Amino acid sequence: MVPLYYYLIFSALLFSVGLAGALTRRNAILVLIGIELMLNAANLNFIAFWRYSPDPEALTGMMFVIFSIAVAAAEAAVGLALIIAIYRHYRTVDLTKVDSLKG
Amino acid sequence: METLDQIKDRIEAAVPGARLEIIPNDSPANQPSLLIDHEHAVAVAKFLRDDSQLQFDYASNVTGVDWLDAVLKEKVKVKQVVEGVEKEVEEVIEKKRAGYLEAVYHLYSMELKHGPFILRLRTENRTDKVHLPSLTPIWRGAEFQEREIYDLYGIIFDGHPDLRRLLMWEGFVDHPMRKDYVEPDDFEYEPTPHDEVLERAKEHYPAEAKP
Amino acid sequence: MLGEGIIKGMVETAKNFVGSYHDPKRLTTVEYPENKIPAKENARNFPFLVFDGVDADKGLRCVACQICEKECPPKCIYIIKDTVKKPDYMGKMQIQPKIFDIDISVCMSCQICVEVCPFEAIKMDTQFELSTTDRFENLLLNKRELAKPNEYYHKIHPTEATEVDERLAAEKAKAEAKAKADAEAKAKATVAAAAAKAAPTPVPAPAK
Amino acid sequence: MIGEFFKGLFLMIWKVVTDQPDPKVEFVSVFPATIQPIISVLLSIVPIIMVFASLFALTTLLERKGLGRIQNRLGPNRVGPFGLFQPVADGLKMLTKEDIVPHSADKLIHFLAPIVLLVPTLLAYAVLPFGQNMVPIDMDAGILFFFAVGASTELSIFMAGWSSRNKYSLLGAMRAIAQMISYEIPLIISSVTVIMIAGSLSLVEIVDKQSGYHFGFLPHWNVFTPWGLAGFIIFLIASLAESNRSPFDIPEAESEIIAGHLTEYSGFKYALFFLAEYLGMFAVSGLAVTLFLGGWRAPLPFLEIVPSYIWFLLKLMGLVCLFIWIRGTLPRLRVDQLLNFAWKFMLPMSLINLFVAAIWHFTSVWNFRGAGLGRWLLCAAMIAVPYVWLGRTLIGNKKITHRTYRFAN
Amino acid sequence: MISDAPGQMGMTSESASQVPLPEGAGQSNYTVIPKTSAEGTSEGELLEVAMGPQHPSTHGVFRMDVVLDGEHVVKLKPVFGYLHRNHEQIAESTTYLGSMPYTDRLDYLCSMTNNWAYALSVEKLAGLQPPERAEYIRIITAELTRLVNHTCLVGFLLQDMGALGTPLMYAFRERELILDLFEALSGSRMMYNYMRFGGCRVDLSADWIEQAKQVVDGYSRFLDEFEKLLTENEILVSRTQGVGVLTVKLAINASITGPMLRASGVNYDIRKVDKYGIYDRFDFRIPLGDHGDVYDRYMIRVLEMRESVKILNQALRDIPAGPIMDPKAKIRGFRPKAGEAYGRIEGPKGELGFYLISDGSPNPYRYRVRPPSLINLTVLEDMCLGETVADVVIILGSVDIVLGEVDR
Amino acid sequence: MGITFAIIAALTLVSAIAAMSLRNLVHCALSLAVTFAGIAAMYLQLDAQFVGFAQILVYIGAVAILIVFAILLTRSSETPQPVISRSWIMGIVIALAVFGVLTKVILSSSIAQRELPAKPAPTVRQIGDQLMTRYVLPLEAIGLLLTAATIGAVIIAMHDKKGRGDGGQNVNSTPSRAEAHQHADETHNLIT
Repeated sequence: MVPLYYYLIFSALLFSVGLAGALTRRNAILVLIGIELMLNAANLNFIAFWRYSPDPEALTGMMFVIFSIAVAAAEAAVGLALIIAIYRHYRTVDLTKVDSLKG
Repeated sequence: METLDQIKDRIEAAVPGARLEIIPNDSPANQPSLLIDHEHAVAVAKFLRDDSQLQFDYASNVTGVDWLDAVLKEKVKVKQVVEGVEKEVEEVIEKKRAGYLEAVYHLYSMELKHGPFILRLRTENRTDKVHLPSLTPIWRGAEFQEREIYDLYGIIFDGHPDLRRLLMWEGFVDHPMRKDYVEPDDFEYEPTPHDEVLERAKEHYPAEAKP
Repeated sequence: MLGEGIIKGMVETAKNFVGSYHDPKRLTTVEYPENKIPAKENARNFPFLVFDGVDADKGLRCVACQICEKECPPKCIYIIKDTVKKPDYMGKMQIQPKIFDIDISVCMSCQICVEVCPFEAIKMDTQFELSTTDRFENLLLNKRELAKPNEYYHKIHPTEATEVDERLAAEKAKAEAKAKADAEAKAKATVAAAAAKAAPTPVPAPAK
Repeated sequence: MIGEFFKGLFLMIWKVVTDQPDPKVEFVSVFPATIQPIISVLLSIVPIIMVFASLFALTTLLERKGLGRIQNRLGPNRVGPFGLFQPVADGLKMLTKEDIVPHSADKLIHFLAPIVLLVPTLLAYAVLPFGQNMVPIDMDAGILFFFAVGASTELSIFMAGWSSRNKYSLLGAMRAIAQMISYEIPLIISSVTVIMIAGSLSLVEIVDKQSGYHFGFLPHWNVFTPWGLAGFIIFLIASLAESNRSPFDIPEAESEIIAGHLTEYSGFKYALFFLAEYLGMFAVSGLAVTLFLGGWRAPLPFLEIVPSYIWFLLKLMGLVCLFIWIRGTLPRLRVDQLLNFAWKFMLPMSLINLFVAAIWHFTSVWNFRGAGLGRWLLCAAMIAVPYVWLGRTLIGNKKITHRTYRFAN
Repeated sequence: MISDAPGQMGMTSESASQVPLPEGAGQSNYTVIPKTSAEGTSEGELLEVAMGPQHPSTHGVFRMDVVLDGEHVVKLKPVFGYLHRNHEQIAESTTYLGSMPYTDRLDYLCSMTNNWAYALSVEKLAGLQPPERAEYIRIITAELTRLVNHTCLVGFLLQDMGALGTPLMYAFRERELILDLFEALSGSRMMYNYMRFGGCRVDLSADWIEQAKQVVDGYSRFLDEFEKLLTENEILVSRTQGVGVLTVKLAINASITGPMLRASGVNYDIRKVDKYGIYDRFDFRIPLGDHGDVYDRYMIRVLEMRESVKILNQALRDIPAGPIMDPKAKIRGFRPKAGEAYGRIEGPKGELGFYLISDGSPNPYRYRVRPPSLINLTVLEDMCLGETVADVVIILGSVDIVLGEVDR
Repeated sequence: MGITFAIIAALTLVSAIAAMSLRNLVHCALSLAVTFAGIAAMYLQLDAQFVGFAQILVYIGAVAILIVFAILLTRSSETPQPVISRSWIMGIVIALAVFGVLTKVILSSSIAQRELPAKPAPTVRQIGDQLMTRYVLPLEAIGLLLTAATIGAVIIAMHDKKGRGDGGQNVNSTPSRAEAHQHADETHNLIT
């Protein structure tokens, strides 16, 4: 049987990969992808904790993940819309070049 | 519709300085045409389009004609003293005519439903002075046809919005509708075995002419 | 915009679907190699040369006048005249073509050669299954391949062929009559001359 | 051993033919216990693949024949009797054709796309009840599974279009994705009505809820209720769009963008796409049958002796024939019209339908005289009025009119 | 960028500058004006697509260089010439009669009207007058051709719209009947080569007229069926109404002719204006559209077909007996007097004209076709701007082109 | 079970790393889809069917597609940068540090050693009941959030239609063509 900490370490790894990507890549979309990865790692934690909790019938962790997925969908939609708007304006999605505040 | 002479007079009144000439047509079709000069061509065309009695708003057919250098034989009656009696004798005079390219416009009126009115423009020669004013700004319908004339005859229309080759590809050098155009020798072994192009090509490229 | 038009259209296609099973008139296609639509009498495809009698060489009506070669718009006819005269189907001495080629890969079935031929020698065939593996050699028909008997012409274009035959017969009769008249006149002249000389010679028989 | 094997096989076939529960048990028990689960799984998978692959072959033939007849042609009739072996010939042709991959294509993704399309499509069959006691997995969240795997096909179409490095392919892929996302919503919402009424996401349970007959002959199928009929039609239109069938074949619009994302595919890969598309169409029509047409249930009580899967297949083929008929009649919509139609007509209609289904559910407690008819008429009116209104205003500011023409002498 | 050399003849474009001119060719020191560069291609979101020459719905080998913003057209340049065979040069090097079969191949859907237009022009040039029966035959064949062309066009249009060939097949089913008639008359199903200067080649029989009457009767029934299938179809209506609008002013200024012009609402039909042939004897009307969009172009054609059926009924009823050739006409050795003539007819696609200059020799000195298909394409870009790719296809379909005529 | 976990974990991790490091953005997005699928498989491993399917539906069916669309619409490709730059090293170092801390915490925690309890059977009905009773307020809030996000996204991403139309018009009409049009407009009244 797979013990809980396997899942936790796996999710920590996933989180770090996402974090590393979000910190190193300069393309806004890739940063967003990194953030999605981190969110997913967190979700995985929730499910794992729910499954290994003494009372899995309570469904708390699962509910949290369901809501989190919904929020993530909203976040992705708005984030990508923003990226497209930025692209229209600056003709680039390179975050290092998008540095002026004035429209 | 007014007669060509009347129209000519009215154009001359409306466009001062226009040099017009009526070109007769001997065929039973009886469609004489009006030759106009380059400088006033656009003005004349605009007049023809906008005059309330003419309203030639529709340029049906625009085409080029290639006239080679030719020797025209003309019969002229000459008074001659033959055997002491003065007689009228027909004499053939040979006149050299320099070749030129010609653009012919067949105009109709959709408003008044009359026509055709035939307009001609001539270049000065066939080699270097081949510019004509474009009438596309007056009749949009001439756009592709003038391009075609440029492509096939080599008349350059000044003022045409988009003068490119129409039917031949870009980079093609000659103008294939000219009377002195010679088909290139390149051939595939496609045409009939008795084809003259094939024969000529075999002569020119004996190495490649193995079927 | 409530879908009535779509329903109407679907009813129409359903009608055609059902109709195609019981109404053979709707099905315009035929299953080709097994069934063929009979050729119309006027149908034309590629030209052939008509000959009379049984011998293609002898009976060829063509006299190599080369009018069709000149008039052919795509220039697919190629004729070389024979140098010697041979008797034709009428027995008259005529030049026959030494070479008569038609490149039917170039021919566009326009029938102009038929129209301009003054000798009713070239006619349009209805044969259309001419596919070959070699588009150069096998689609270049020579005199032998082009020659077809008058009976074949009668078979494919009966009305037209009858008219042509009548016309030819009339012409022949006229020619014969003329020849006869000529001969008679000649004979008379000869007779007269002979009478003058008082030594009559036999009248030469008119050709045939 | 061999005797037992044949006995088990025979028993299984007998049970399948006579619609008895657990047909696999006897046969599987013949094998050693370690491989029993594998045998059981194979027994579920192999028939699905075989039946639906041959159905695909049959449908291609049916489609060509049917279209031929609609167009007053004969259709394929050369290979075998009545052209029955035409699909075999086509398949052989596809297999032996050269597989051409464009030089600048992204080779890996170009190769993966048809597979990524086919796998989820096949997975969707896992939850469809084909007959009484014939469902590969009776999953609690069956419909959710179905839509989840259905959603992942979009990515493969994008892969195909993008990896081909062809502008037409890319346009086609973009169109396909826009269309599939738009139509997924009405598709799901119209099936939510059924879920709501049945109170379950399990397809087996949904079919069970549709058992029985009104007045002894009219089956309790959802399609015979106002919301069910409307939902069925919405579902059907949306599934036409989901499976890229005419008049929604915009991603493959031959006359506009050649073949869309399929332009650069040939040979076996093309055949895989073709297969996946048809399998997707079967799956989604199978879902429509399950949700609205009573699944494998017989239309009349005395017809219940016919095995249940026959009914399922008959209904499925009925829908497929309808699709073919539509394909033979209608021209194609334009992309913006298609999206307009999805967002301005299908979505509101499916939401209204959801509302009506709720009303239907709550009015089921009515027990006065004529309550049934009253309820029926109320719901029907609640659907018909918005339908007419939406239909009339669908075009919006564009003036679509009935025109009359002038004549000049 | 998109490659441009059609390269259908010998010289290829890259080597063109080095290729020596053929002997005697015009000394050209003209510069080839470079193709106007597509501005904006560098801009990120624009997509340049070459539609054609191997595109399923360009009706042949025709190319449109389209610049797209998403799906919307911001620039469209038609490219011609893939089928160019220098028809006019061929005609100038053959006899007057020899060009007749070539006119069949211009617009291969309406060979009869092409024949007529050419015959008409030569008759004007040579002063021939066809006898009355020939005029009737010409009108019957021309109107049957109009039926063929318009039905096929509607079929092709619906094919472009994605109707999977069903309307096209129905159109072809009816076209077959008319082609049978033409075959019985002229011997060929498409390349009729039927008209002659001063008359027609063969006479039509009483049987033929009976058969034609039946076909014409069936045609109005077919048109009813066709209209039921299409005219009210919501998809067709919403796809075509308001799409590809051509304004009246532009239509006239750009010399648009035929159904396209009348769909924009201009009452100009050469059958009525010139009254060529004996069209003034028939009772028929000219349908006119008000919007100038694709739907109007479709409907105008349907309505014109109904009018053609009317003309056909009258012509088949009234056709007199008599000769079919002007006795002055000659087949061999035809040499018109020097001069020039421009003759035109209302072809199914628009004004088809032939401009001929004779110098007294057996070959025309100048032979010019005024191709309606080509000139109607002048406004293609104007109609397509702002529309989507799908609309471009149906707008092109509604212009009704045949590439044999466009490229000549 | 261990093997399955290992396979899924390896696949997910590899694809996650690929998603963060590949040059081609579309490849990144496709690898991301694989990662999402792997995580969904993890959920199934943990007996959370509903969430697993929801993950596929939302992440692969919607988020991945959205990302792909965004990539195509922005036509973005990262400008090449030196592999080892300051920010790059910083990022990696920070990520590694975070990973180290997390691992330390996880391994030292007692919860991590917890045994697997009996398999729960959360039916969809249960989830639905919970959503409608205990979690109804968050559900409503989420609904509101989604609506707001959708509208917001549409408004942000919406083209300025008018401006673009004019731009398009300018792009295509060469001056001479415009002139021709003008002339066409000058033509007088027409017969209709």
